[in-house]
Amino acid sequence: GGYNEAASLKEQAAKGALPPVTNRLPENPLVIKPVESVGKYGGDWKLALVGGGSLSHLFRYQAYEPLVRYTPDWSGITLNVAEAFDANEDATVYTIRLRKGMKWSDGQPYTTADVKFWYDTVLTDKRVAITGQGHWKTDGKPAKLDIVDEQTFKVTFPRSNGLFPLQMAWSNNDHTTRCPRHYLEQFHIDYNPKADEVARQRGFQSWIAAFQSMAGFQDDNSFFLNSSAKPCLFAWKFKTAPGENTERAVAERNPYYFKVDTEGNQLPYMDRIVYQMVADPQVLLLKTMQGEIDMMDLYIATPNNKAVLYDARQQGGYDFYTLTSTEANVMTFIFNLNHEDETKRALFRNRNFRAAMSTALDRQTLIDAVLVGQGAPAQPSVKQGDPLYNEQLATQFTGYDVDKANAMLDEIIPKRDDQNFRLDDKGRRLTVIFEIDQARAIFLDLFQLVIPMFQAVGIDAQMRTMDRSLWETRVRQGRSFDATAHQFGANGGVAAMLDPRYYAPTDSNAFYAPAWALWYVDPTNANAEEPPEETKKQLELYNQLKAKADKAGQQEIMKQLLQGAAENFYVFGVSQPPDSYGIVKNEMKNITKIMPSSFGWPTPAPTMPEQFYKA
Amino acid sequence: MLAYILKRILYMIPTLIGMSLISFMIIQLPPGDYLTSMIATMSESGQAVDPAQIARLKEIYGFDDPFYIQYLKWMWGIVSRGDFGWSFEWNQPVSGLIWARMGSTLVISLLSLVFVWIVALPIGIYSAVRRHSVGDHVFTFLGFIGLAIPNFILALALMYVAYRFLGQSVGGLNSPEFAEAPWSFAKAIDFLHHLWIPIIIIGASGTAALIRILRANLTDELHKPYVVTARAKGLPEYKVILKYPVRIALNPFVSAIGWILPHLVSGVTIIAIVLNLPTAGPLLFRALVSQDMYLAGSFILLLSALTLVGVLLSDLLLALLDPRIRFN
Amino acid sequence: MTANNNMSVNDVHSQAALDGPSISPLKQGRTVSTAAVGPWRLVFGKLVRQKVAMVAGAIIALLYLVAVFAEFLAPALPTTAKPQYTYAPPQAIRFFVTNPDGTSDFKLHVKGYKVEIDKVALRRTFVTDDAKVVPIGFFVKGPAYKLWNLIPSTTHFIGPINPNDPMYLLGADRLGRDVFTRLVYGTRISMSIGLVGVAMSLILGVVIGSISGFYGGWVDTAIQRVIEVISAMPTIPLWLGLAAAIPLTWSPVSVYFVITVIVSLLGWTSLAREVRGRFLALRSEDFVTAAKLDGSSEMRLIFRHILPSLTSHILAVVTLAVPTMIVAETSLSFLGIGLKAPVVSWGVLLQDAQNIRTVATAPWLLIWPSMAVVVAVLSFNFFGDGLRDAADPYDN
Amino acid sequence: MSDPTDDVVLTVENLSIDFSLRTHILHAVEKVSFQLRRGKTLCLVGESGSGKSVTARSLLQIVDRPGRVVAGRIVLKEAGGETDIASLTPTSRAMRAIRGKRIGLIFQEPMSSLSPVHTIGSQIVEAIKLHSGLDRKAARVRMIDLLRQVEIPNPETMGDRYTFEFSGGMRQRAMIAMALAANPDILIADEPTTALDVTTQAEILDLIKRLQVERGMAMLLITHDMGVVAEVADEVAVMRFGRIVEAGTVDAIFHDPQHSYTRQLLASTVKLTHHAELVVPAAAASKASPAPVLSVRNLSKVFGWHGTTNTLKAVDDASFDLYPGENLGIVGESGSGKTTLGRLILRTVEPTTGSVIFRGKDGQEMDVTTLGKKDLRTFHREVRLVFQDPFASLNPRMTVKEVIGDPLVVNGLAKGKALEERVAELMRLVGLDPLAMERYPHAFSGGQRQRICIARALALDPQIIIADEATAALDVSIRSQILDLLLDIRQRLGLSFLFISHDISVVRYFCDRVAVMHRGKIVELGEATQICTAPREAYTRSLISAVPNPDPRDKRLMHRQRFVAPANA
Ligand SMILES: Nc1ncnc2c1ncn2[C@@H]1O[C@H](COP(=O)(O)OP(=O)(O)OP(=O)(O)O)[C@@H](O)[C@H]1O
Ligand SMILES: Nc1ncnc2c1ncn2[C@@H]1O[C@H](COP(=O)(O)OP(=O)(O)OP(=O)(O)O)[C@@H](O)[C@H]1O
Ligand SMILES: [Mg+2]
Ligand SMILES: [Mg+2]
Repeated sequence: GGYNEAASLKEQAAKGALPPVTNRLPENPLVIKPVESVGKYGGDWKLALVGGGSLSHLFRYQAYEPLVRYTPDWSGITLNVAEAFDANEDATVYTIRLRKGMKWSDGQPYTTADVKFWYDTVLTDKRVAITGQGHWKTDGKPAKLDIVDEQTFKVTFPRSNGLFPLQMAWSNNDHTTRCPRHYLEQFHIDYNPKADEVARQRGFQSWIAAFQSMAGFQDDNSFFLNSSAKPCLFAWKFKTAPGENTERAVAERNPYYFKVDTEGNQLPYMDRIVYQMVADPQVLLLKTMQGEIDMMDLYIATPNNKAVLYDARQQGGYDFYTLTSTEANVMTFIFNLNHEDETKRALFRNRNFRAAMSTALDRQTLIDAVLVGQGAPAQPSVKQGDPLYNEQLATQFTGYDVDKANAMLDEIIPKRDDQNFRLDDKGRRLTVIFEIDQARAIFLDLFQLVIPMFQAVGIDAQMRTMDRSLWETRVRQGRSFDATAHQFGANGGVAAMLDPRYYAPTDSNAFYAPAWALWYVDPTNANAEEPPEETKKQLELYNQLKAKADKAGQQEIMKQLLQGAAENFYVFGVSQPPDSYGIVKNEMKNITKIMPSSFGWPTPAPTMPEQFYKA
Repeated sequence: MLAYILKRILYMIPTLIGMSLISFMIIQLPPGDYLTSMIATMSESGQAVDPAQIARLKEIYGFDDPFYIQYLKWMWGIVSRGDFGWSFEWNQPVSGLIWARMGSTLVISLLSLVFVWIVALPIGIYSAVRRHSVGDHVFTFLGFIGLAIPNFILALALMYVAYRFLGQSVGGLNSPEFAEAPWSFAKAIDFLHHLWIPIIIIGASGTAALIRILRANLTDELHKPYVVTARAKGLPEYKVILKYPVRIALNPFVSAIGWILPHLVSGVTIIAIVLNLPTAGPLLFRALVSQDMYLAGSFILLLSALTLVGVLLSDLLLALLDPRIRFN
Repeated sequence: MTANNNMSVNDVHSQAALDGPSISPLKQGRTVSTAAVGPWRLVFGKLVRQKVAMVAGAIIALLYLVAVFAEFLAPALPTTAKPQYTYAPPQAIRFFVTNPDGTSDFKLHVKGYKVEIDKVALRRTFVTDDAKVVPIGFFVKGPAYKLWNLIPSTTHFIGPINPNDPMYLLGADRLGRDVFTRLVYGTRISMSIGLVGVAMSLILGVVIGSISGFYGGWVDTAIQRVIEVISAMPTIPLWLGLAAAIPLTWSPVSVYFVITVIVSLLGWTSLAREVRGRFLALRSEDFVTAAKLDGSSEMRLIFRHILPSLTSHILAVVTLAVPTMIVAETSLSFLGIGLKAPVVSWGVLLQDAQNIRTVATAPWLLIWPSMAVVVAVLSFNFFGDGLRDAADPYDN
Repeated sequence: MSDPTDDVVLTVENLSIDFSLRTHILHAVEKVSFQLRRGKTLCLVGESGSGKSVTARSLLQIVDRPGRVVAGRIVLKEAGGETDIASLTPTSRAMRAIRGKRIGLIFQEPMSSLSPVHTIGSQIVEAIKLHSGLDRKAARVRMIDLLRQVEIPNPETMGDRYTFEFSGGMRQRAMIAMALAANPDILIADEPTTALDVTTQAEILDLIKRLQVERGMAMLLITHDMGVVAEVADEVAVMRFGRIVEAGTVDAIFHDPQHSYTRQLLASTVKLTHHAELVVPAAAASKASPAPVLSVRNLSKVFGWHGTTNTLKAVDDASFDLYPGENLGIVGESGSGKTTLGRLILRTVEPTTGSVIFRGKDGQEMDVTTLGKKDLRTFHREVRLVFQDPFASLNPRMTVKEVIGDPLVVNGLAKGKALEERVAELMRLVGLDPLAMERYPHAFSGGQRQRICIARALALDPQIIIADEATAALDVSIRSQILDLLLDIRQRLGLSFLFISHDISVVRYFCDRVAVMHRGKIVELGEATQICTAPREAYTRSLISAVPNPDPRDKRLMHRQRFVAPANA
């Protein structure tokens, strides 16, 4: 059919520098229905990144092209790179078909060979030892990959893996669409015997380091680093990648992008994405107020900043969009149930202790002071209105009652010292140090108010703030912290099943029980600890959930899991997260005005930035 | 003289070794290494981490070597190949990153130095000559206000002013529209528009100290007999002061020039973060926070080495200016 | 014969005294006294005559009084947050209330607020409510505290007569805490902790600089190299490294204290260089040789004979270093390695104010702590200036 | 000569200068009047601190800060009339035109009066260019010419040298060249020869005289050396306590003094031309052949790096003995190594070669050059030094009580009340009022300071005192009193003096034997009277002949012999 393209591309095609658009598009391009209207070509999407370590946020703007992607409302998934994505009855065999004639951004064909290359060199190559992609494994073993033809491949699991499609759509979870064989071959010893030499020329110690770095799968941040030479399938590809310049990064339209709008215009509409690297969020805030940013929510959209952003709408030429919260709670209090200290461990594992602490919180005050009254007292849970809502989980122990909290604590740790602080079983003052990542400003504010509340019931609660990386080291890898606070998790729908961190310790994000999570992943690990029966039951339920292929079945088990979570009461929280916001320039069109806020559903990528345009 | 320079250069070698060792030690002080923060980020996005793989990565990065082996490897790379190591965070050789930022750092440092001198010299001279006059008190007061207001607060306030009342694009050294443009007159003007805030802020804290020291030194010199001699020749007053006591009172500043670089880099880091300046400070700060050890270590080493050179240069300059030192 | 000789000397002496250079008193009626005055009396006398220095000294004394009696002087507690008053602007103290019949009475008070919540902009807007009179008084009952963590009391120097009424003389912060109270409490930490570091780097700088300059030779060369290494090192990596290396169980105040101490262990170099330079010049002075010939030990030479010549310089350095430490604390807080909440210091207050929201809509959060720092810094400097001028016996 | 008033170039009338001090107003100069005439020299003599320098400075309006001209006129004759300098603003153009151009000033302290960071030549060139409008090249030629005139050797190269590369005498001469740069009508020379030995002094006086004759310059010469006055003055004004107590022709002042102070000055001067009469070396009298208390053998000191050509033999193979109760004088040219010799004996400067044997009270001998730190300290208790510069040797931050008491304290000899009493006793001994013990050094006059130093030297009851120019800074009357005091103390305490001086009359008065030093070597050693009256060595003869005679009717300097050193000595 007659496809249309951007003027600049048309020019190049006319000159012969590019093949004609029909040849660049796959035989069956993905047709996108614009949110409002068919747009026009041109313009830059001006964005910013704060700090060097936040490159993973690029997945939100530029790099969400999995085989299947989430729908804009996060109710499920829809086809994207894949033309077809089929599962068998018991979710053990998946058959996936790619688009014929689909090409990388340098014009090379994208085929099952690329998938196979990834499978061989990344997923299963022990030398390279790149981690992750757990959804490709059951019982720690990778699924089997069968290449049927250039476009078709089969993934076979030994055991049912019903969450596989949902997880494939999770942000950054789909390596298969980001591993250009023809480019990466040169760095791998199996494909290029001189790979070591190539590596050394580029300053690497060995081909392994070079391959890891060039593939960029070892961690979220490095995928984009210095990546302008790496072909991709995204709507925009880097011309100046982060790292090649430490001040700004620029991505330009991909002439081979595989999507068109309903009128046959090749997407994306906008010419470029321009990122400024900003060191401090306050500068970004000013830049936003000045109108230098087109659409953003990260870093700036805090409750505290809303007032100034609101006042500057005129000058900045922007307005707000709504981000519905997907997090389980504004802030979750986490006690270390696997504490090294025996006395503390026993105490923290006591459900009544946690319940008493929860009862000691005056949630309404916290909500009024920090959230400007937005929010409602709740524990980390699925939100009201969601089919999975569990009232007990959401509301138990949210009533503020100092006397009751004291009475509950008196049953467990009645003794007090001369300053009226409670003593633990060993006669030591019960000091609970909450270790907090200092970048989370809202936590710091909440804790300033929370600490006196805990002290009022005789607990010597203290807060230590620290840099993010130190916090990661201490809390995620350590066993010696008393307690911490965190957010995320999920409050409903698909997300709750994919990220049940506060309902069962399924992965290392379950800070309250790192040793149990480890046991779940790898029972043989030296640091793993066998969880108690009721937790084992939760984990078993999650295994069952993963094996279910149908949505109804998954929901049924999830309900049981949530009820178990209510009984276990691992963690407690403050409030249901209020909706957040972002700013978008008035000239930006085809923007979805209400969308979830999440990393897994990489806001706003599933609302299809390729069809954004500037009026 | 030549012997003296040679001797000083020889002395620099052990000093540099000491510095490299200390820089390496400092960056190893925090628990963990780059790998731990990398693993942390990996887990953040829900990836499970296999301990065996961690061990492999450690080996590849050389993190399981003992401290001194890592240090020696690093030093050997620098000495034998000029290779300062690998930046984990930026996935690049360290040297490219550093040199890119060093230029702007030096430019900003030098410009603010010039600014500070231009402002502080006349004021310092005035304050010394008219000690305890109203003008002296006013300048002292203003200078100290600059010293007392934390410069990041000043930076923020000035940026807000620039945004609110001047409608200027804030932060960085160029407006977005000029970021990719080649150098032109308009770009230079835009550059200057961005430069005044950092220069004023860096200057604000520096001038007070300079004024004070100059005032003190000059007060000591003003009543020396050789000044009266100059006056007795019939020289006009301004010449008397500029040619004789000021010349001598400046010596301590000349000898301090060499030490300015580390102060500027440390002092300016915060401002650079707030103002989003592409200088060494923020990059060094990031590298430290993320434990990007070779980047951080090389930065520290390079700054120290530059300082040493600066110290040598300023000592030589001083000898050039003050014959008493030259001939001792 | 001997007596005779002595006599003649004394004769001339007394004759000279009789017929000395002519002098007259400064003012009519004032007696002329050239009698000896003790050194400290002299310094003090000169200091008193410098008005600026005296005012500065009085302010420093006042600041320390505030630091000592913070609990009593503050109208509230630094941690008490009232969500309904987040970002409440400062109130003016008023003296008269108008009665319904038109007469006015003297009554110390502030006006209450009318509060509205703006759900879209996510903020509370405050309007002064003229109808709401919040009477305030001195020595009022308020929230309970323990003075110096020992003496329980509820009496506050100033406060609203009804403890539940809002009184925010300098406004409220983003959690509805009283800025005035926090400023008063902040004085305590800000004016004390840095001093230890100052003292330490002072002692180290003086001692090491003295030794380097006094002995010269290889001792000097070695010390100079050490100084080079230390002072060429940027400080930020050090702070960060140390901050991460200190055990977490330590309280924030002690962590900060330790970092301060360690950094002052490295912060002596500039003073040492200056002291050394002066020593190099002074050690060959005749009066030092004279003291050596008198049998003074090296320690005595250094500390009794040479160092006093540096007092003015050292005094200046100290008075500069104290405020520098106060300012440094705020910068460190900014980097997240200084003091941290819930500790209250001026630096922490400024760190809290370090955002556009405050600059744009709540400038009082920025202005008052900045003012406190500025006033302290200026006071220290003017006082130091005065002290230095006064300590110089040869300055007129 | 024609009408004397025609010759007057400057008239000072009733000049009064006040210093407003902390406690009182000091009238440093009161109602001073004098006139300067073309080609004539007016000498201003008087007690130290009598206001001579202040008067001189007021002529150029450069009196130090608290000082102020409160009354009087300073009238300068100009081509078209008269200018009252006292009424000009110090920074005005008119005043600047007078400075340097009309009135040249040679400062009292040549050491610090020149900028340390500019070459001597450039400082002179600046003065030339300022008033003559010559270009740089021409100014430089003139500068070299000036330096040659003031007898600086190699003026072409020396002009590019810095102050510290010049010896004291050369600096003084450079200062003179600068003052003469713009051909002033009036030259004010403020003690231009205090720091110099008699030979150098004589040469400088010669030079000034010659220039004065050549240019018809009027000169105001300030000095406390009555010999110099007698040699060069036409008129003399005697100052005391800020007032001119007597003025007249040089002949009238010397031969018909009216005021008691003038007479006292002259009497002291005459007294110092003879050897002290009542002195019999106590030890020498009692013992036939006493063992020397100090034996110096082959002592040498080389300054500069070894092995390079840049070395200087400051002391060259010096040997002598000092007997108990003896006063040994050391005289010689400036820079001949006198101070260095004294310091070598005390080892505040380490000798290069040679030995110093000291015999203690118990008769035990020790070689000072090999002593350890501890023994050296004991040695320093027995051999004390009075420094050449009393002010510099007093710690400005210590009271006199602390200064004098310090040796007692560190040697653990006295404490508290006892210390105070001992200090008071010492002060009384040197004729100071013990009430002043809490004062700082700057509150004393030069003579009193010198006496403080002597008291400190005496505090430990030493055997030897090395007195380095202990009376150089004093006017004659005070000087003679101090010398008498020392003689008296020697007699009572039985100690020996090593008396270093450039003032031959003082040496003759005070010493038993004299050693003459020249370029580090002791060239002659003998009885004081013999050296002063019948010197054997050529150098000594020239030295003695350069001593100015305090009698204007017998100007000896005219007949002095120049000593030409053997080449490369
Ligand atoms: N800056 C000053 N402040 C206070 N008093 C001063 C100052 N300068 C000079 N005087 C005093 O003025 C008086 C005269 O000093 P002047 O220097 O004229 O003495 P002089 O006659 O030159 O003595 P000398 O022979 O020692 O050089 C002295 O009593 C001195 O103490
Ligand atoms: N520390 C030193 N370094 C180098 N040369 C020195 C040093 N001290 C003295 N001299 C030189 O040694 C020589 C003798 O100096 P000294 O001070 O002993 O002379 P002096 O006889 O005491 O002279 P004056 O009569 O001027 O006091 C001089 O030429 C001097 O320049
Ligand atoms: Mg004088
Ligand atoms: Mg001498």
